[in-house]
Amino acid sequence: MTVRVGVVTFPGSLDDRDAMRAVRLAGAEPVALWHGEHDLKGVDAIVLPGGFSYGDYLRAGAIAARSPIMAEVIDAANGGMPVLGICNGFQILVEAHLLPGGLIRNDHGDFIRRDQKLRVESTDSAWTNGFTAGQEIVIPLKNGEGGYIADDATLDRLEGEGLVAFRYVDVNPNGSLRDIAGLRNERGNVVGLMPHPEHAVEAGFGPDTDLAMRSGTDGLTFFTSVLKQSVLN
Amino acid sequence: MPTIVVEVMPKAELLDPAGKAVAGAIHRLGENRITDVRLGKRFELHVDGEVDDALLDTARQLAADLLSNGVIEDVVSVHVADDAHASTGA
Amino acid sequence: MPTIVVEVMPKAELLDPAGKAVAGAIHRLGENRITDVRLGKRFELHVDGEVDDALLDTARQLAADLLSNGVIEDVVSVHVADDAHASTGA
Amino acid sequence: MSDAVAPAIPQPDTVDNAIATPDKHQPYDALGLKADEYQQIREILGRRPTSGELAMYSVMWSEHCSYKSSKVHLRQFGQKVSDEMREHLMVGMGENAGVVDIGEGWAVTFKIESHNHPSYIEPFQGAATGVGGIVRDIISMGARPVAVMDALRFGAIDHPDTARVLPGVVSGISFYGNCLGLPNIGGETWFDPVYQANPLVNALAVGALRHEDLHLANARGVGNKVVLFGARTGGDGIGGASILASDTFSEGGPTKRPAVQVGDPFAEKVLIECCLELYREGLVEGIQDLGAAGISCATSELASNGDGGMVIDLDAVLLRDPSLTAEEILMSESQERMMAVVEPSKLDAFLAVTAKWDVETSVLGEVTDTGRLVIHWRGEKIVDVDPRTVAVDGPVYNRPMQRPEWLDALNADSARALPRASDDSELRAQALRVLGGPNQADASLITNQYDYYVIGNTALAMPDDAGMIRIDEESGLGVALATDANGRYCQLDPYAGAQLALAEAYRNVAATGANPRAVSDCLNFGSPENPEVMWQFARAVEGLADGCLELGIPVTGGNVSFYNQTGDVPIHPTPVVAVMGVIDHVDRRLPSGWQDEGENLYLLGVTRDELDGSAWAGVVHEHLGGVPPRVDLAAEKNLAGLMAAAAEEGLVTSAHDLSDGGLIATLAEGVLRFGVGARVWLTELMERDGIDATAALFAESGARMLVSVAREDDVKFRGLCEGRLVTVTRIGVTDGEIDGLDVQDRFTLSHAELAAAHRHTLPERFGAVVGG
Ligand SMILES: Nc1ncnc2c1ncn2[C@@H]1O[C@H](COP(=O)(O)OP(=O)(O)O)[C@@H](O)[C@H]1O
Ligand SMILES: [Mg+2]
Repeated sequence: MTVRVGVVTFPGSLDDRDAMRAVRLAGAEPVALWHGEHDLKGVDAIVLPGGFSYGDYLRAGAIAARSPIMAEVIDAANGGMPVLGICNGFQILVEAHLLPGGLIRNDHGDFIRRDQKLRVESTDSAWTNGFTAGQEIVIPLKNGEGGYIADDATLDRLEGEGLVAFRYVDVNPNGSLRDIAGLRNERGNVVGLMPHPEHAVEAGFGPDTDLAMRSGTDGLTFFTSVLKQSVLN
Repeated sequence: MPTIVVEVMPKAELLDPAGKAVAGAIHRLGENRITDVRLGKRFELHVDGEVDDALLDTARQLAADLLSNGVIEDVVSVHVADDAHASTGA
Repeated sequence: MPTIVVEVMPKAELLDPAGKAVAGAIHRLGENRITDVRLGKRFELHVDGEVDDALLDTARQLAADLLSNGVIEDVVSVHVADDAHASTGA
Repeated sequence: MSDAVAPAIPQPDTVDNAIATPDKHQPYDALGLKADEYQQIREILGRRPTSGELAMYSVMWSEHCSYKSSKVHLRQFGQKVSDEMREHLMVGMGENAGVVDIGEGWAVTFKIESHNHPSYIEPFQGAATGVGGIVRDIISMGARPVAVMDALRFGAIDHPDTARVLPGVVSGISFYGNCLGLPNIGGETWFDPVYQANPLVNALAVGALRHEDLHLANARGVGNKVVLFGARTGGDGIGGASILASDTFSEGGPTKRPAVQVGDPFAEKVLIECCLELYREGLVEGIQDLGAAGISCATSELASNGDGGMVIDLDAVLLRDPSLTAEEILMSESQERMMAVVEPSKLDAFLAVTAKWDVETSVLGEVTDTGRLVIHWRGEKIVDVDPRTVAVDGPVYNRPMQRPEWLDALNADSARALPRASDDSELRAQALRVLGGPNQADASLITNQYDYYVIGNTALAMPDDAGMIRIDEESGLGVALATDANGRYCQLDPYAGAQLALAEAYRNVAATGANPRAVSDCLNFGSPENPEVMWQFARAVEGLADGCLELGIPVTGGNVSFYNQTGDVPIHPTPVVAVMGVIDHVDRRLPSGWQDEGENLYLLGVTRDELDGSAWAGVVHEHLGGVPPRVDLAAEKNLAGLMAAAAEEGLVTSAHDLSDGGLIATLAEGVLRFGVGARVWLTELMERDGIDATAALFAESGARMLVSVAREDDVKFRGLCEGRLVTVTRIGVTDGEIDGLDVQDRFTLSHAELAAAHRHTLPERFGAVVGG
């Protein structure tokens, strides 16, 4: 049975087709979901893709978090369905209170695009179980509002409970507190991160590696992880 | 046309890099009496008709639920604009 | 610590995409008495010491030169905060 | 602050009124029309124009919209064409953008346009709306936009105003392009005091479509509906239009309208998706974007290109600001709007699609066969014109031209007279200076703000020579694009300079392994009323047209920007040339730097003692004089053919063209691309080409390329060069043991030194690059 992974398109979503491609390359079936509907079309997992939903003029992700489909996504997430929020998707998860804290304008003030080294801090999630703990991966990052903030108590809790999923290595590209690049929830079904794994799934179109230009595919493991998880369930 | 003004600021205990950058720029201009800057948002909600208490309540609700994110921001004011402080709506 | 508040709004005759997006969100929530929204900035300048007229003048100057872009924005207010409306400085 | 009470809307100036008051004074001069042009309008109409008509004529007859000074020259692009050039051309000049067949049923449309003056006034919004405007041109051809590029010119890097303009422009482009979800795959960044109060912001967009999806801007089919959709019309970018209504105000004068436009990329993103769905469903007969001159332009162009008539009700235009006058509505440059011609039977389906995307839509009127464009407002007829007189048959000037008197002296002042390095340590120091020169330095500070990952089809982008996009995911078919112009060369000789710009863009595309196929250009010049500028312009166009003919690739469209000057001083002629090439499979593309050790480095082409106008002359000696490098388009063509064959056969592992900065710049970038060192020797090259070390390292002769070749392919590669008549010299090897660059028997430059020299220049002025 093929695993069906839904990718939500909001007005202003940009990386939705890329996320669909990543799902396909991982061996699952991508299913397009529309922000204005209440229909999850029976998918097994959901990706909230990158972009600038509603222009992200208010706070990134704020308006999308209140769209019709998000009511269903929130219910599904609370019921244990794997949900991955990438960049704008992460911002939406935070605005929907599925993950704690907030994402604010990068400390240097500019949009930044770079091939970013990350450390996988938690493999206990639907989207990271294919990595090894401490593994270093390179994933493209591109955002203007990627600075992760939360109060100290929250940060301490996140660390204490092992909920930091990814940390920036070598360079903190946006001023995120404690170098946090991504989080998971307690149950491990919801993961959000600023970098874009769907841009590192196909040789020739990913980040540079020591072997060949643009050949990095570290992002594929996100999507194969959820496949493994869904097949087990 | 009456206007409801909603003012939202980043929480005092949280990082505000944008405010910090502005403070840096002010200090570079040589003005050191201003020690710290915080940068928030100011919404003008233009209203068709009267602003009654019910609408003000609605505005407060919107301020809390939509216009701010309580995890990182505080609503510092919701008030009807005195004309001097409101720009005219297009 | 006294605080000078500077309020900056996009010029009324120019498009304000941010305000438009917020107005759209408010309408989708079913609130139609609010016809139009504009989204500007609110700066809090925290001051070490007294706010005298000279400093207020400086703040007005900063508001015009640094905190706003006169081509597309208007400074709608520069005033000393009454405590109720200022968030506390970190 | 404006008064809260909206000013009373003045009575419209109707056609009847115009007939009744023939002698009424009209502010035509304040709108930029000359007295004889105004007279011509009166003759066309047989009466005075209404203020609405005057608004339309004044914007449409402006230099920007009518090309009145450039038309007589631009004709060459349509005349100097061979069958070879026509072969792949589906739509040529005259439409919103040219369309080129790239095979397998796919076509590509691309165009470059300027937004120079708005970007000086308000850098962020000016540059942002520049991107927005060119992308709408691409959508209006029926294509999905797939990438953008930006060619930028700023004043001196250390001038305080550059610190205002550059960050604004770059963040504006970044904001709009990123938010639209279009990868930015390349461009240029130059600094020169000649652009001080007149930066150049040229934006390019490229789109892809299936042959059958082609759409054109025309209004055909009597009774078809004319529909305006997208953002509401507001007071943006009206500027002068407000004075039109001014004398009808009894007191208080007109509201001052801003000349700036504010962009909303989110609205445009939604508009793109909406348009593509409309095309897919076959709901559009004709379509036109709204850019400069707004509704005036869209209605008159659509009508002229179609059945010739249209009737419009201006009251149906959805307004953001209800106080706008009819003239202002006609001239508004509010962004993110499109106008479509729709069959009445398809109107409901059309409206359903726009509703799905939350795009506001209004039906303004319909197509007629009366030959008249008639516009009503408040129940009165305010415009009644032959649309061709507005959009097509505007004034045409054959402006006086004069070869500048200063040119002989400038050409005589050759860089040959400049002192050269007296020893190798001075040579080394000069190399570092050239690498750090503002125009050679690493532009990551800028390009790191651009998303090139989005859409997932970017095969090459910064810092490679050209951007490359996969068009067909199944077959791997792709296109490569590069833009170039060297204003210094154009100042020395605009004819040769334009050809060198063409040659460089062509070579950059060839360096990726793609076959160059078509050209778009953005011609940035000073005032056409200055005969010297007009001469420069004419020479540049001639050079470009002749060059394209020789290379066998057509100019498919472009843009002219005049009046680029600071006070009376014109900018250097800056004809930015964009070349598009095709590659059968993007997997075969060539990177610009070597990644493996032990490969041979070959220099292709001949190096001459050509230092006039070079980066070396500019950076080391602050000198500009002499004559530009020789143009050898036949050699460029051979080189491109060689590169395509080498890529096809997989004989080359990397390729990087030589241009400003010369060999040293190419070598340094090769090392820095992947951090693999190289050992090179110059002796053979110097002997063969009869040049000294300064020329070997810094000369900017054209038709040259540096390639790396794996040892096992050596023989085959040399054979290929021989067969294709390309001069080849082995000048070095890649070597992981070497830290940086070892120029044998002369000097070494460590990786750290190269990186520091190349990467410090922009951050020093504009702030650190994230991650260094
Ligand atoms: N420098 C040029 N080279 C070639 N074609 C040009 C040039 N300048 C303008 N054109 C062509 O003239 C036509 C009108 O240009 P323009 O007004 O920029 O188009 P649009 O109305 O789409 O903005 C277009 O087809 C354009 O491609
Ligand atoms: Mg056009």
